Amino acid sequence: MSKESSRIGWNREAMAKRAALDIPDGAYVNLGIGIPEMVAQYVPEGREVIYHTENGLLGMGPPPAAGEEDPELINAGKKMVTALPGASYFHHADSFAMIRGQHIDLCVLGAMQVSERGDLANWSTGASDAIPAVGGAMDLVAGVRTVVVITQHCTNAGEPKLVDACSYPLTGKAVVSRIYTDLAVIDLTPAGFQVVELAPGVSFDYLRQRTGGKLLPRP
Amino acid sequence: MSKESSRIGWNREAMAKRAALDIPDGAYVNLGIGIPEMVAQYVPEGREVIYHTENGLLGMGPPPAAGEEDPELINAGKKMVTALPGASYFHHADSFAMIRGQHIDLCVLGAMQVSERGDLANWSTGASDAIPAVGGAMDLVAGVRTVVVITQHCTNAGEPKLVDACSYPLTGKAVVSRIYTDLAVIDLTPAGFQVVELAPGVSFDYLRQRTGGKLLPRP
Amino acid sequence: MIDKSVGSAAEAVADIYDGATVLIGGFGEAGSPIELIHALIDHGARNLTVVNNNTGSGHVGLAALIENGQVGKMICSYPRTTNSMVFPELYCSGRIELELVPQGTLAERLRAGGAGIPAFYTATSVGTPLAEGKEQRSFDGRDYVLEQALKGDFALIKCERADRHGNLVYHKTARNFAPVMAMAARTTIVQTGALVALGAIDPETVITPGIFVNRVVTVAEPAQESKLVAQGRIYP
Amino acid sequence: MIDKSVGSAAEAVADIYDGATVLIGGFGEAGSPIELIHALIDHGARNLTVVNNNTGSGHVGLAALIENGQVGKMICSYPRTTNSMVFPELYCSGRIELELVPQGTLAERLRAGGAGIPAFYTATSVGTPLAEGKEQRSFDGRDYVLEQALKGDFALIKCERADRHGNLVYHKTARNFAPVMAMAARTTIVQTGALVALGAIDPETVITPGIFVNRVVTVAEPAQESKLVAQGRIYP
Repeated sequence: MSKESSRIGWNREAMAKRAALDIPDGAYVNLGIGIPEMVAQYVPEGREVIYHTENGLLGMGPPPAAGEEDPELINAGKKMVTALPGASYFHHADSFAMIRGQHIDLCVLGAMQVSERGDLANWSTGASDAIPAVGGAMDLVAGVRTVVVITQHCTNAGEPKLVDACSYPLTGKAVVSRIYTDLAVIDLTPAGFQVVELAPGVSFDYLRQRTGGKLLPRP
Repeated sequence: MSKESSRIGWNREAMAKRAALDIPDGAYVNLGIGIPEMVAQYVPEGREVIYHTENGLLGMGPPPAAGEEDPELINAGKKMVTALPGASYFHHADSFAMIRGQHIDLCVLGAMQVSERGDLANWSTGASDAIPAVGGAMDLVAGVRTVVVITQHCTNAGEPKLVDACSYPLTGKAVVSRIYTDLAVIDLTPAGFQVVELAPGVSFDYLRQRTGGKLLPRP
Repeated sequence: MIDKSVGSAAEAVADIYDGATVLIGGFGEAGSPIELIHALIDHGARNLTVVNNNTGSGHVGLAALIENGQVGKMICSYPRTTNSMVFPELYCSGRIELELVPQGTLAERLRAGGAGIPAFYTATSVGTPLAEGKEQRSFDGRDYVLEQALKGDFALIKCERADRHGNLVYHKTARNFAPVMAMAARTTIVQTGALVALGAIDPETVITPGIFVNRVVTVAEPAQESKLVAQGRIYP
Repeated sequence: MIDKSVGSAAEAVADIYDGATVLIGGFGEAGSPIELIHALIDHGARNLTVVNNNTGSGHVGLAALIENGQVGKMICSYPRTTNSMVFPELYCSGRIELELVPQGTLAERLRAGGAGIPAFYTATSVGTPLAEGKEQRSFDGRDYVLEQALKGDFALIKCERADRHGNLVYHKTARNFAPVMAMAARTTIVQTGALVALGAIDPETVITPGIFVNRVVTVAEPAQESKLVAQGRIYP
């Protein structure tokens, strides 16, 4: 936290809040693990958004109150959740039919790298000693209509996560539409990374120094 | 009826009864339209057989009592039926997953022709002016573990329905295991039509005169 | 707020356009969304491709839609049934096209269309005239044909109860093709016997989750096709 | 009479043979048939190929089966989770094989196995290392990989209520892979929280029809995996 607060730009909550602003009323949304999960609590009032979790629930609600926990009512991150009125349960093949069949409007995922063509790497560093684990990420990016990413702009080591080409193994090719980082909101366009909005105190040059690939200023 | 009663061999009820004898306890069975439908009422007491109808019901029961009819509780022949305790409803893709995935033990179908290799023709005469209609027959013969046929041994015109090769368009190739006719019970074997049982008063020669393809006497 | 309910069948089908592919639920009369079909007749969209297991009966519902000249092509498994006169007559005089599909393949092609599977292999129809012109391939020594996904621009289906999110439960064997058609259509239009409060349907028992549904219109007492046929009714 | 109930978990798994492919339900602990897995540990069948979304946690259930050296190969989407130590250690030392499959592809391969579909196309994994060595093909301008059906010799699953025909209903997100695994296995073995009278389950709400089920054993109060892990329990 001290590290984050010493930097300019948005903190995790503000990133989630910014992403939440873009979720339209009535959307069917799948949220990844980490900052993406936080998005749900910031969707502006008056919008009804339906959350899908790929382990078989549509209409997922917030974490349960104390004493109401059910270890068999969980989300894809295996955290306990609730089911809202209007929810439905279904099996895994039906759940991924919703994903693969392009019925989910939006998914919000974390990223290790995003290339200027919208390639996403978020499942493996490719290190030979790592246990590979992919979960539903490849299904989500291949199937969901709009895929956006929330991520710190740079790695802990200060390396850009927005790159000209991903060095890590891909999750999907040309799948990302928009990126929310601590420094900016950026769209993927045929011409490259297009700045949509800069976080308070962040200049285009500051951003460019921390971004791989082609970065375009706001028009 | 007068035509049937003037002939030797089994009548329709006796054919259905003979087929019913071979249905084991606990079997999952799909019955086609016509004589096959009659089989259910003749299954020997003490055997519990579960009937599948491809329009989405497992655990189909007999026709409803007067006043209990529901036009939305029907079988594949679009006749009103009932659902027994332990029944379940499901959609068409799930229903045909049961068929295609070889979960149904037995289906009993009518036939226009059966070849000595077990090819079945029961959906079209191939006449150019006929409206083609196939229903679930091709799915059933391709998917159900054991396919048997109940049919008159000859057409109304006296032509054999058991033939060396079908002249009508096929429903499936090498799919039939056993045939119940008014004259005999016949198995399909690599060597040809193998007589298992002759109806009372029917001789092998009588049967051979009315059968196309290779007919083998009881060993 | 999400509210998929609409005020009338006419409103529900108003944007169905000429040339659209329309998936229509029902196996015979069981599950046939007859009020939505009649609204489509009133609406008048033409040159439709219609997917249904059958072709209707008498002169109401699907048969009436065909009789009204709005259907250019039928995709079905069994186009002739009792009291089915309209389709056979048009077909025999070459005024309507037919794509005959085995019933299970039809259901699976719709499910594939809804599930993002562009094509799959099945043993159904191998060695028959319906496999002609289709790619074949062997897996583990058995032959299969390649079948393509089938999608609709619209689906018209009927259910027993629905809520404002479009969660649906069905009545007995009226369920049949409706769930896979709801999945396979870009716009799914439902007539329901009753619109119930959100939360009134147990989440364990929802058959079609609302994500597959776009519009819901209440038809509390739907007509029974066989009764209309027995009465000799003709629509419109 | 059809009565699929058996007296004990030991009896239910007694014929699982060395080298079998065993589909095990559950997403994390939700739906994990822990008593059946422990019975399989007692039984001792070895060189199993196990299909599960994960690889278990702690030293109970699936993790214990792996730790006991009974699993030669895991087919799963996410082999590392919180409290998952057993699989990573064996994997890193080359003592267990892993086939990594995207979660939706895993579910669909099982469904295909159960539905008699030998292979299907999906866009999932195209352009990634998991598509390497797989046949690719374009439909309507988009690339897809060909994926094969996945079947099991046995499935071990858990449900909430069952009847003697093997009709099943589940509890919330414990449903997950169980229905497709029940379809995909030659012999499906179920542990149920309660065995109820035939007819007690509304036919409209049955999730797994009995045709997909072979044996049902009642485990009225199944252990909760996370509690056992928190207690530091080790099986056997």
